[in-house]
Amino acid sequence: MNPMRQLGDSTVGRLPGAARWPLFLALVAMLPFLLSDVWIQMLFFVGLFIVLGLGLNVVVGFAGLLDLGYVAFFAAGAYSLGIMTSPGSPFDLDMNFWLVLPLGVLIAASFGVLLGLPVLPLRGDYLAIVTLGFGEIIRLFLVNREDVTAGSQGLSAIARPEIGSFQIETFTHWFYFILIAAVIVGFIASRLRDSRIGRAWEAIREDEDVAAAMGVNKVKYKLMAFAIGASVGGLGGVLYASFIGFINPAGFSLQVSIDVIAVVIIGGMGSTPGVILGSLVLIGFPRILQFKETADFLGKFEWLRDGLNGIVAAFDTVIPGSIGRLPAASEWGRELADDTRFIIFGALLVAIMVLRPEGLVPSRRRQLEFETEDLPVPAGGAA
Amino acid sequence: MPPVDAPHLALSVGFWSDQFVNGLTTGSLYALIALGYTMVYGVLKMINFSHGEVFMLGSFAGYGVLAAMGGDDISGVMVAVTILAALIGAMAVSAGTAAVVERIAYRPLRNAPRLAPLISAIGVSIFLQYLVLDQTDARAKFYPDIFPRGDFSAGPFDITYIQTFLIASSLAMMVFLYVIIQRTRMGRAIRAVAENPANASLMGVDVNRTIVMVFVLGAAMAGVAGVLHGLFFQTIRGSMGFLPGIKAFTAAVLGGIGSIPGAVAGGYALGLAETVGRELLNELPGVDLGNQWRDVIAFSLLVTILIFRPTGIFAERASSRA
Amino acid sequence: MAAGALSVRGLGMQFEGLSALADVSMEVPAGEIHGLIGPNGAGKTTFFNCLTGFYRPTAGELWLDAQRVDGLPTHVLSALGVSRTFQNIRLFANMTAIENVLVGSHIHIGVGGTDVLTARRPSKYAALERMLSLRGAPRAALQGVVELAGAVGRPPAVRRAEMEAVNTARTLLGAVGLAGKENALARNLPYGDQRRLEVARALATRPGLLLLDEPTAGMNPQESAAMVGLIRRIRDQFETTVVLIEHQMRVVMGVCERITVLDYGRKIAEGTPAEVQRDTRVIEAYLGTRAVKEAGDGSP
Amino acid sequence: MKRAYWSRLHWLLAAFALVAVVAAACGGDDDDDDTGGDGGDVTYGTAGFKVIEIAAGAPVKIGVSSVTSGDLTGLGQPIVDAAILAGEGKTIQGHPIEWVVKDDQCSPDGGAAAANQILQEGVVATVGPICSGAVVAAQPQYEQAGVTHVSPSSTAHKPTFPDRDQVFQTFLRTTYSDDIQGPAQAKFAYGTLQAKTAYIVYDTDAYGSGLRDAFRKAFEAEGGKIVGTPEGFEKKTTDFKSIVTNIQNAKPDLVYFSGFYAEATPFIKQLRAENKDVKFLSGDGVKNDEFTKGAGADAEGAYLSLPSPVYAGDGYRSFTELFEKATGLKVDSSPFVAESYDAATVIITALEKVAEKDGDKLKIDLEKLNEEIRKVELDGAAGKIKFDARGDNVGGETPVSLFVVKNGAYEEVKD
Repeated sequence: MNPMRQLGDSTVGRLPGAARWPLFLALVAMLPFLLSDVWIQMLFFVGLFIVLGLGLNVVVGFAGLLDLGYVAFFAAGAYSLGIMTSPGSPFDLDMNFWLVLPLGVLIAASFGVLLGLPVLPLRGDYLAIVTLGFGEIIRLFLVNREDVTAGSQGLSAIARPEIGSFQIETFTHWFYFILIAAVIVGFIASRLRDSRIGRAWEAIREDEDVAAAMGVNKVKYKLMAFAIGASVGGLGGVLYASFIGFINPAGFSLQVSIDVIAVVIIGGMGSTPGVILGSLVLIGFPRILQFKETADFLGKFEWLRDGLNGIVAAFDTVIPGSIGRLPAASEWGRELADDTRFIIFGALLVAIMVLRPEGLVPSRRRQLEFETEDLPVPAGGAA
Repeated sequence: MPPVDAPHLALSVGFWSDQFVNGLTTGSLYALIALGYTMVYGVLKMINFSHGEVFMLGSFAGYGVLAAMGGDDISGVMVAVTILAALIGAMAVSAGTAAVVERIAYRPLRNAPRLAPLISAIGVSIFLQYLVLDQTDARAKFYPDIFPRGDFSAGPFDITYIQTFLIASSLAMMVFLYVIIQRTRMGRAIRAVAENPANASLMGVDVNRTIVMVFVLGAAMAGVAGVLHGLFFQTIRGSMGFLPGIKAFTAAVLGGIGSIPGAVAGGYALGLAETVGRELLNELPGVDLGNQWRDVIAFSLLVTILIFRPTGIFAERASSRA
Repeated sequence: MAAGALSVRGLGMQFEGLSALADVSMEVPAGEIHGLIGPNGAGKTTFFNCLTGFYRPTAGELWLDAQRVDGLPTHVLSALGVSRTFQNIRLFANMTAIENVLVGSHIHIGVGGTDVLTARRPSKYAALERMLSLRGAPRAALQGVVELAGAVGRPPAVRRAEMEAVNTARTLLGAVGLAGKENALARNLPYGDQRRLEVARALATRPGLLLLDEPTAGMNPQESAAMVGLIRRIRDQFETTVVLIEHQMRVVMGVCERITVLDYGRKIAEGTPAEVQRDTRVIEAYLGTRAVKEAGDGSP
Repeated sequence: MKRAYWSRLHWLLAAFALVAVVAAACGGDDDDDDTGGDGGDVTYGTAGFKVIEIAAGAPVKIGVSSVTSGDLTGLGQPIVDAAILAGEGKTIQGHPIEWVVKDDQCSPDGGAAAANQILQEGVVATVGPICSGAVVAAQPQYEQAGVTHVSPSSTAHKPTFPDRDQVFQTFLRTTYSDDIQGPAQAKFAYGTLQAKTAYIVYDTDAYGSGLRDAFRKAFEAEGGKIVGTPEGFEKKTTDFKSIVTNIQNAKPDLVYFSGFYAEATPFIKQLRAENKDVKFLSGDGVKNDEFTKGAGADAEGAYLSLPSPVYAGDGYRSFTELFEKATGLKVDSSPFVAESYDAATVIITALEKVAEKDGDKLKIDLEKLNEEIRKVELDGAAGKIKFDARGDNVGGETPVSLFVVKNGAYEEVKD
């Protein structure tokens, strides 16, 4: 949390804190031994959105820039890999995954810089709308420049990574791959936050005029945040394209941007545990609802359904035909995961903003542990 | 898709005048919706992202009224009566929704950081859209085809009755709104709050009530736009709000957000840019933009304007950008 | 940074036809404590905003030592040694005291970041120029990458720079009397401490010219007296020129070596405290029709 | 020292960028065109066929991958219902049939996720996915698991002509691909309708752009000419005025619409408001009752094709009765339901032959099941069914039928 934690004087500070992450990661790394493929695949998507969320968190959480066009960078990464490796691509370059990975990240980053350069002097909501427009332009470009992107027909048989003769192929392999990516991105993000750069971002977020008066180059640091966010988006795109093996423009709609934003916001802006929780709730949970295990579990609540239907029936006799019956309890998960999911999702965004704008797991306010003879540290409320 | 027919089109006067009328028609709708954005922004400095959904609800409300009053079987004088009823119904539903949304999702956030209401608005937008999609099984609904067909000719211009009705009624609504803002007590209150809420409240203006009125007026305009959209294009569906919403926002920005005449001018400008503008681009050598690039034009315009002239192309004074 | 001399030549600032400053000229030699006084709305804060690049003056020139600086972006002015505090305290409320000061020392924590000094004064077509400035992009990008790599990799040089900055920040906090409050959130500090924290943050930029906007506003006489002492000490210890806006005449007369008086955006008098006190136009401006109102308001 | 280090890095980056640019430029001009429609030499990938054992009394599971949420529920749910109808009252050697329905959201990652969930439950075969995007994303998984999947509605070129070298052995479809419908439409337009020039309006999605390509190629091969710029539109578009004005200007003999009824309805209304004469031709995405109902008088005289023979056989009649009774929906208003019923029937028919009793257990060899499904020949609800080596349906002799709207109803056109 604090700029200096690893710097010299505070290794004694909080060992349990330092041990928390390795412990958590070790537990997560055991999951493939406990869960079936369906769950691991779900966890891959959760991991993917954690990566994307951590990237966007740099932009939204650290620097306070609302980016509604994050999907553009995700698409830049995915299509870099698609165009350069798919045999169906109009260029048919048949390049290696490991070569395209940095290239895709670089391309996405340059997209970020190119977009950021002119728009970053804009403030808050204007920036949000410009990025939203940019995201849509990119999608329309993917759809309509068929000579470059193969259009809506999409690109399939996209390259998968190999390490020597070992192919990353099964869901479990991919799970570890995305886990490593998330750890790297998380590490970079936390290092940046605890640096001079992170402080500059925070100052800009708090009051950008004053930050400038203190010598912080607003445009430069906003651009940096944007470029970092875009690179991570690009990384996510490359991984996604390779995992799924097939991409078409329909997968790069505004909805992706909104999902990632929601992951960041619902968990708590600026907070890494928040991103993890947000991704689990928004990306994992709707999928889990459709699982057989969930249906089996809910099936045990048939009695509850009978009871509720009894009440419904009572109403029905008063006003005939007014309300329908509840479906079988084992179907509840699926019903909820259908359209209701988005209705709940929308309501959740509003509720979070109104009731708990700092998110479910807010980033804990930095409490510096300098070894000074100390005033009691004021109770740190989150921003 | 590569160009097919190299020298683009043998263009006639009739072609351009037709495209001009198309642009005006679409532009009228953008303008009507843009009013809601611009008023809310003028007063709260907030982008009401859910405004497109309010427009969509208006369209469905109008459909409900028309269907209830006989649908395709309406004829004669009843056509005028039903359309009027549909317009009123749509205004009521849109305005009511906006008032409720304001109370629940925006008012508690009035002093929150700027991004909070925007995100809340996105939430409302998703909520309303999927609520309607769920209720309609995501199917399109078709407005009854009751409007008399035929057209007026004036010089090179051919304007169908419905286009005339659409342009005329949207202009009427805009004038009506302008009069309310400029000439009534409520309008003065709105302008006072837009200028400075704290001062307005000191001078005895009920700020909360005024803000609700702003939402209600803007939503009523969107409701009218919803019915006109239904009557003209005939297809409506739960997901119809997003694109006109974002384009109307573009129109509002184009005209200088916060300014009511600006929103109207911006609406027409965007409508024309998408139709006449695209064809003009196609006149350039080597350019061949199909209809699919239309949204790209709108979005590029949005991005460009926001970058180079965030006060709008019609705004003469630099003010409302905070 | 050594104290800087400020030279203002015919400065003017117009807002949509409203003239906030007109033809203001003044010279502040290096190392002077200079007062800027005048009734409410005289244009004092506007003057500061022009000096720090918050506004771009519509007329006139600003010179810092031998360099013309009007129209430069805020962060460049800061790098050139212009620093300020704010009338209505503007701290980074959710950061701790020491973090606030560390932001002040931002450009002095060494990794890259020298590009600020080469920035040009922008013309009317700022947006277009930003696009054209792409020529410098490779260098800027490289610098950015270096800086990012430094932050992520945290090599010894960066650690050292950070540690130095932290030590300096502690010293500064001590100097303004905030020792021991490093970890308090800025918004939780008492009012007087917030004012002092703003001064410490401004000092962290190592200014040659320090602009203090009503540093004693809202303070009781004892606190004010302490602030006066602090201002003198700052000038001597940190070798900086000080320009301060002040309403409390006792403070102004006690600490300032020379004073400039503004009224309705124009300079109406300049001189030593004694000279200014005798000036009829100053007396008129203060004791004229608006004197009653001034008194009623207290110091805003 | 520092300086030297950075300048070296600088060069490295520059070289890297150069490589990328050159690589991109080199790859630019070789264009592989595999659009040939021959089903000739086909090599299969390696499918991971297994033998599945089903315990006494346990159900035989069949997957259904379709859309059951969002914008396309109206398309996806009837397809699910129709597939399930095919198993009504049937058992596989006494074992009941259980349907494992999963929502693939019509998207690539949805398709892959649904495939995984379906496969986890130990299905022997799957109906779907119904969207080509989901099919292409899910094919590798089904192939790996050796589970045959029969799509009732994926008409794109790609599923049976994949980007990779080998064809997917486990994929089949009961509908006809765009490669059959497009040329038939072109032949009809140029020959029967005597249209020498055509104007193309298409949905920019996979279906619309795929069919557009098939039609355009065939129409130009026939000798016809595409006039004007092909105009694309996004789904949910309602404003076609500008396109209509361009059509008026280009004066084509025929307007070819490649898309769905939801957009075709406002389009034809806006077209007919300006132009009563130009011929209108479209495909299976438009031909249903919603279109004639929504467009009313303006739909009169519109030509529509279906990639299946005219529904007339006994299979169709019995299915119609069954479907309409079960769901309350009209068969004509829900595209691909008959194909879905057929896909399920094909699977069940083959299962009945392949399933072997092993004590009180049931053994199903997925490889044999695949072979058997490929061999199936059937008079289905949507016509004759027979698969070629790629998995395309080649059963119908005239697989594409054409209709004209007359008095609000579809009337078949014979050439």
